[in-house]
Amino acid sequence: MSVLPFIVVAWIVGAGLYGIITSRHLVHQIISLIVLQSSTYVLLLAVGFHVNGVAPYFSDIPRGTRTVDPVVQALALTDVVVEAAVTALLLAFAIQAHKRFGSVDPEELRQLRG
Amino acid sequence: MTPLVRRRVFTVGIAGLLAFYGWGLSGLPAFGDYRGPYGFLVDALAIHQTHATGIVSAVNFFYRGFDTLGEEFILFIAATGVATVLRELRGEHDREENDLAEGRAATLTSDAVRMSALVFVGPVLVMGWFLTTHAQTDPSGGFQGGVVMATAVILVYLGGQFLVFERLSPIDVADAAEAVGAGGFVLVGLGALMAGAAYLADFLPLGSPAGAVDASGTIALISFFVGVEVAMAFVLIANELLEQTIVVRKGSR
Amino acid sequence: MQTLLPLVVAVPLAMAAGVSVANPLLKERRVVLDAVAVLTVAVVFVMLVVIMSAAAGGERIYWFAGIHPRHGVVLGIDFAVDGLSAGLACLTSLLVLASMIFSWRYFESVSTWFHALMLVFLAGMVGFCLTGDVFDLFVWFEVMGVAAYALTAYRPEERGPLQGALNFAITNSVGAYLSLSGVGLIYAQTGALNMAQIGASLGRHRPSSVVVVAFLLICVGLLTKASVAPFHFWLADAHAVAPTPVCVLFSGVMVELGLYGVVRVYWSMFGPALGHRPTITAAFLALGTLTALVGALYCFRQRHLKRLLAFSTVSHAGLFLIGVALLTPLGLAGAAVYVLGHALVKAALFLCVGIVLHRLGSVDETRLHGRGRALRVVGVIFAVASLGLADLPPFGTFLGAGWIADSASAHGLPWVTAVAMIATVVVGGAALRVAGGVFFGLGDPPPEDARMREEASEETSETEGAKARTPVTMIVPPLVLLAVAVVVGVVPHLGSVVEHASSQLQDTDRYDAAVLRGASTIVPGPAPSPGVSALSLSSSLATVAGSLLLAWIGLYGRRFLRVDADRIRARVTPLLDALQSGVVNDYVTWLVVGVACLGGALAFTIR
Amino acid sequence: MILLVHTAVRPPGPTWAVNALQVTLLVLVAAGAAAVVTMRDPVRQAVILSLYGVVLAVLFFSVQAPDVALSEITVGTVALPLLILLTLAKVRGGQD
Repeated sequence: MSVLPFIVVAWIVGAGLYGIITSRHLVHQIISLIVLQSSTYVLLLAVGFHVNGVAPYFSDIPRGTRTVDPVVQALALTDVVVEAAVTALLLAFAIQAHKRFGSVDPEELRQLRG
Repeated sequence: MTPLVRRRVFTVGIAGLLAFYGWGLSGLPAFGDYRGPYGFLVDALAIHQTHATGIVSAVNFFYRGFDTLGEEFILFIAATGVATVLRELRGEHDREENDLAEGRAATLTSDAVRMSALVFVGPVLVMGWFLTTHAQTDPSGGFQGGVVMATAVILVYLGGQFLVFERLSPIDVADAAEAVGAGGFVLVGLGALMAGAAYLADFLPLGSPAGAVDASGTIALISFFVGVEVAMAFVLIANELLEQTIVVRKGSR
Repeated sequence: MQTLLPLVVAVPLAMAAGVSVANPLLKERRVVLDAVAVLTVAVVFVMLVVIMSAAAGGERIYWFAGIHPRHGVVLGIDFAVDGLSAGLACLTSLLVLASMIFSWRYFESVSTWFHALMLVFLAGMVGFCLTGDVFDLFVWFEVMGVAAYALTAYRPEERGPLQGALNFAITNSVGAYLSLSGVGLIYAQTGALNMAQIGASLGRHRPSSVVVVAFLLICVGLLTKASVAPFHFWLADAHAVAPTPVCVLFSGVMVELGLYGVVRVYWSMFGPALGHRPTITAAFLALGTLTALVGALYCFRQRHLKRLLAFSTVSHAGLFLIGVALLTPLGLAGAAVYVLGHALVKAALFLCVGIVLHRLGSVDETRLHGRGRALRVVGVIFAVASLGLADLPPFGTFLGAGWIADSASAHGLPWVTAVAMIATVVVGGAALRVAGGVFFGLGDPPPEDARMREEASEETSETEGAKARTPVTMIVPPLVLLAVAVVVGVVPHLGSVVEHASSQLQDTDRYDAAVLRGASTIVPGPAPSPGVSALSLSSSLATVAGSLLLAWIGLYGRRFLRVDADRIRARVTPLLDALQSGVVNDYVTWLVVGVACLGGALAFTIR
Repeated sequence: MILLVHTAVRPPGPTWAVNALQVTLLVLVAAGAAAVVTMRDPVRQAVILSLYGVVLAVLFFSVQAPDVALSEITVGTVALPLLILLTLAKVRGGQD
């Protein structure tokens, strides 16, 4: 079962990309991008996991206890913030695109071509 | 490409990409077998060096504080970008004056509804504050706390107070507060330079014992600024989107 | 000196926050706001010049929070600055300075947002150049990315900017997340995020599958930013619609920063472990060639001036990648000088187009034909800069292209020179055609194209209608940039300094020692300059002649080639349009296919 | 929520139990990802995204990352679906 997390990571990457390329709605596309990014959290946390490790908080456990990797958790936190920021900006673009084009279908945003 | 062609091309491409990615993943150490050394060394040193018992916060705000600085500014600039993109454009306001009135009527909710929303505001704010100020001990910090505090403010909006809020124009205040939060983080770093240490070094007294609420010098301070920045950034973003939905409702018939 | 290192990022960030706090005071006082912003950028530029001159003598390492490595294990984040990274950061701040001055009178600012966005964009680019930590690289990559997305959509009252920003943001985000996956893989393998430590840990063992996959995935995000085919589709959409002062930065440095990232990642982390230099060279040469030719083709058929320049950037990005792909100090030095020369020339060209848009209210080559005659100075700048784009000696572009060609022929790859010449001739020809037609009224106006007219007709509201005269703040920046572009080509020491910096960057062992063990790195003085061979001089003259000829055909060709040109155009246009479709779903599909092909190539050759 | 956090910090029980829990959660996450991208109605999609966020957060608790789990709940389950619904309220106005 120790490969399952990594299979799930690859599965999420595939699902996210599939959602992006088949999307006919900008908001759907943005949500698919969120799914794609969620694969990186799972990857990072899977990489730093240790079977006998506890969460890295020494308030109520003795020092020297084996913990899971705190570094990947910090990276994943940063990643979540990036997700929030990018998503917010993309949603704003989607609102304006809807006003200008009267559509939120990426196939119908046809101002720029060639 | 037509959607069908695209899907076929994609099928071939994604098969290759996943095979390649899977080839890489298959070479990793097994799940549950983290081997360090970065995390182990941080675990061993963090309590002594920072007096924080929450090691993730120690990494976020001390060891990799420079990352977090960049991360805060991603959020800062996203809020600025949302404000830029959704700004009131020339002529947009006049054209939609009728909708404006309609939108206002729709948001006048009863006092009871408002009150019930406001009941939640207090506890949520307190929780956000708790999370923001316990970065060094608990699984929390400015980021989570900031989002929770922002949620409290958004609850007020959703309770029908949006127009009251708009009239008081606290958005300028939120704008300034957000920038103060982001700028404060930079200045904490500069403070370390002034004190003769390296940028973002922990130059404040660490406090004792390890794990106290006021311990860990700059970690607590940075977490506070991050909390302010994040809360205000989310409030600003939500406010811009709400303004689009409620006030500038184009196409509502 | 050491204290300056964090300040080059902290100062613009602090000022971005500062102008936002002071928004109520500053939004009605444009002069103060601009003065503050320009002064900030100027200070950053000066600091970077100091850093660059110090770093040329050996790596400068700065440990944030004063956390030094212990026994070769890094706990903190460092800035590891060498000559090339400092030079690139310096160039970045120079272009930001030019475009801030240019935008002073160019458009009205909305609150302090434009200035805050530009300052954070600058900080992101500088942080990206200087960092020595691979996750930190991703963070600053995202900082500049998010700032760039927002700047692209700075005029949301038009359709183009929104589509451009969406395509830009979604494609680049996909690339960035794949890069982050690569970072996760390499962290799992080595337990480190510091590039020097990762490099030392990978050592010279046979590369595992993790290393190969991590390398490619990290490169995908960077190559997307660098607009390398088939990851390049977003570029023309974004560059054509962003405000002109921002285009200067996109084309001048942001794309090149993506390539710098590949260079940094390759030499600081993966190079020794991957080995298989011929395979890497072949893969990158193939990508570079494809990019250079595709960009040139799309460039020449454009009538929309900003889009034309955007595609020429794609083509040049391919040429830079070819220089990097050779994996030689001379090739990298050539690419570096090429980037420098190209950035200055391209910035001048974009600023000229900005003036044309400001004065004449259009960017449509057909409609502008001959109307630029009134703008004499601008016309001359544009024409000279176009010649610079075609590698005219003594522009920096000439030096860079020459070294890449020399290094390629020294390694038995003479066809590289031919590819570079073809791409340069086509791109230079397109720019010279615009110069001749728009500014001097030569030849026939190109035929009306309904779609391009529609596309170009929207490009008017960047400025408030047509203006009677060009403000000094708009004419000086392109003039100065062009002058600098000539000067860098004739500075006698430039060549040796850049080549020295390139070998410094490629010396992985010394980099590791400097970062991990704090070894003082006094680098021996610059070797004598490689100079310019007679071959590259003659080939660059041939390129310029070819460009002039092609421009002439573009302007006068319809008088004797009428039938053929139109029929070819009718045949080719639907195909080319179908590829560059403007639909982001397609772009991401090509990105996936590109990763699959590259991954397959690497997986089967590196074992 | 604070209570939840503190329970997660405690050392885990026998290894096999954790594994069974993790396997279940991983399968749920995979199913959730597929459900989110294949749902074509954005409003329902936002709701599923919120549920997906919950499953991810529980998975993160189970791999001893309460910090990330907490931010996944606040961002992925509350803040982002909220922003998405606000956007949809605007975007759907002119459509259908």
